[in-house]
Amino acid sequence: MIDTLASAVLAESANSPGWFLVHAIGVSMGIVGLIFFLGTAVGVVRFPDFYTRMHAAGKGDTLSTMLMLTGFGLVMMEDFSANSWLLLLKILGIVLFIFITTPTSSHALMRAAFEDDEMPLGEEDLNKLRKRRAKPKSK
Amino acid sequence: MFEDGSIFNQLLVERLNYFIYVVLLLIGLWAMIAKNNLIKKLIGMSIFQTAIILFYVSIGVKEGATIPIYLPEHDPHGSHAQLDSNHTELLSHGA
Amino acid sequence: MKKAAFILVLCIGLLLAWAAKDFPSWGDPQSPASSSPVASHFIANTGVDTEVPNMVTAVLADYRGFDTMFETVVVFIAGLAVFSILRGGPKNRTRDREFVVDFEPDLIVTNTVRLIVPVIQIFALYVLAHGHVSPGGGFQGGVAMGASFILIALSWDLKTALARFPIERCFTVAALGIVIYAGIGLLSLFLGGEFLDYAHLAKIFPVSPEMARYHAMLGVEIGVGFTVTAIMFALYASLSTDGRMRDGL
Amino acid sequence: MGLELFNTLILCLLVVVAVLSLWVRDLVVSAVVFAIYSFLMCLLWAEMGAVDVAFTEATVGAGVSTVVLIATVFNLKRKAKD
Repeated sequence: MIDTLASAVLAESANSPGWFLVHAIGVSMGIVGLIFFLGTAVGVVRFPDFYTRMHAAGKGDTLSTMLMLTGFGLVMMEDFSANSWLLLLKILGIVLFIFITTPTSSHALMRAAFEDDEMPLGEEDLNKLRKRRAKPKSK
Repeated sequence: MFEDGSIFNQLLVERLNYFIYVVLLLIGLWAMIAKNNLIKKLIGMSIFQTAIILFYVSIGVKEGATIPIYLPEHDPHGSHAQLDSNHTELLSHGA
Repeated sequence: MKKAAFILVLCIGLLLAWAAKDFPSWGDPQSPASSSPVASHFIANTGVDTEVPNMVTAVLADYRGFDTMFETVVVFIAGLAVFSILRGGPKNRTRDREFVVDFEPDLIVTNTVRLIVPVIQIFALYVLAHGHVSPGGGFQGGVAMGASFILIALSWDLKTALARFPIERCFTVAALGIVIYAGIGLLSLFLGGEFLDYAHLAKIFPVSPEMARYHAMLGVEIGVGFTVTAIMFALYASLSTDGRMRDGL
Repeated sequence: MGLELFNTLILCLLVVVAVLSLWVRDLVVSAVVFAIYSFLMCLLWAEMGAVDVAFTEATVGAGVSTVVLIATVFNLKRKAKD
């Protein structure tokens, strides 16, 4: 998988020499973003209560989206022409927008849950949950 | 089951868009008839509507075509006469 | 009832699937829809007739302008109907509402909204005005503009949003949008053309007939944008408060 | 090939999400799942090249209609019987 990606990067930067490093940084930022996104998805499914789930969703989603978009912007850089810079600038604008809005939306969701008397899990609930999760394994 | 010319191949592989449009249309129609809740009926109607638009877009889509916006290099005036004779020229430009 | 519906739906589905196998395969450039003379005419002549790069906008606002005008009227009537039906109900009917909203506007949310609402509104205007050369147009820009007011109502409360855009003014603005649209059509009628035949506007404006169509399309999109903005906000305000315009979401 | 795979994936997800939005009893969940349906539809249309339709679906379908649906459910019973 890494081989195919590396060859894709090489083929990509063959027609614009000198940009190999920038494209490689862009692709690796995209890969790191995807890994964080996987972590977000796993966290949303596996965490026990609402607050921890929103913790995973809010943080991981913001970081992974920002990384992927910035990586995309770097991959799209071909030269120093005005068009390239404009594209990068637009993508950075989207990154800024996401950086502002996504944490706010997860904060609003958390606050709504708090107002709705959604309680975080206490020690006893966690112990119960551990027992319930341990049972199928012992079978 | 999926050999050339069988109905499964024709529907599920070559014409998946049309098959999904039929399925979505039926889901929407069933929701509109059988659900009692009005919000569910509304969602069913929206699914029905998007299924019909999916059908329209699916019969209009072309392999390897661009989006229906002239790019600067297309220059509608210069290529007018040529486009009249063979309009697919314009649309076979992109990926 | 449900069984009868299921059997009916299944029969229709079998018929449709039987018909679906005769459709042209996906992406076929020689399919009847793609090779019809109408499609080739629009693809070849849009740029020559109207100077508009985006064919969809040209077809929507110029070639089929009459259609779009009454689509705008339909949006207006839908908003008016929702408003009238909800406003006209019995005053003190009982509701079993399960949500109770009684908390202060949140500081973080309101400050973020203060930051991004201008951005959303400028983006909406960009989408509206740039609909000729990129995807977008009156409907999309109007919806984005209406969504910015809905965002204000969601983050503070409905009263704050209604202070900026009162519900009476919503319908004035919506009607104004239709008047702009129909006015451009009537202007071209009085200048000797047909209704919504924008090329005749070149007689009073110092532009070529093609550019007259280009700019008239922009005016028409602005009319659509007015109507859609106002109706989207009026729909939200009516539906979230059950027509009373207070105690909203 | 890549686009066809993408197309097939979205088409299959569409059916799943459409059934799910009608299946769940909670109407707020139903509205949110319907927003996912609209977003998938938007992706499909952007991929097919119908950019204006995709833009309309993104703003109207996934944006405002979800808000309006939830605002309507706010005044109704949240749980549906079917």
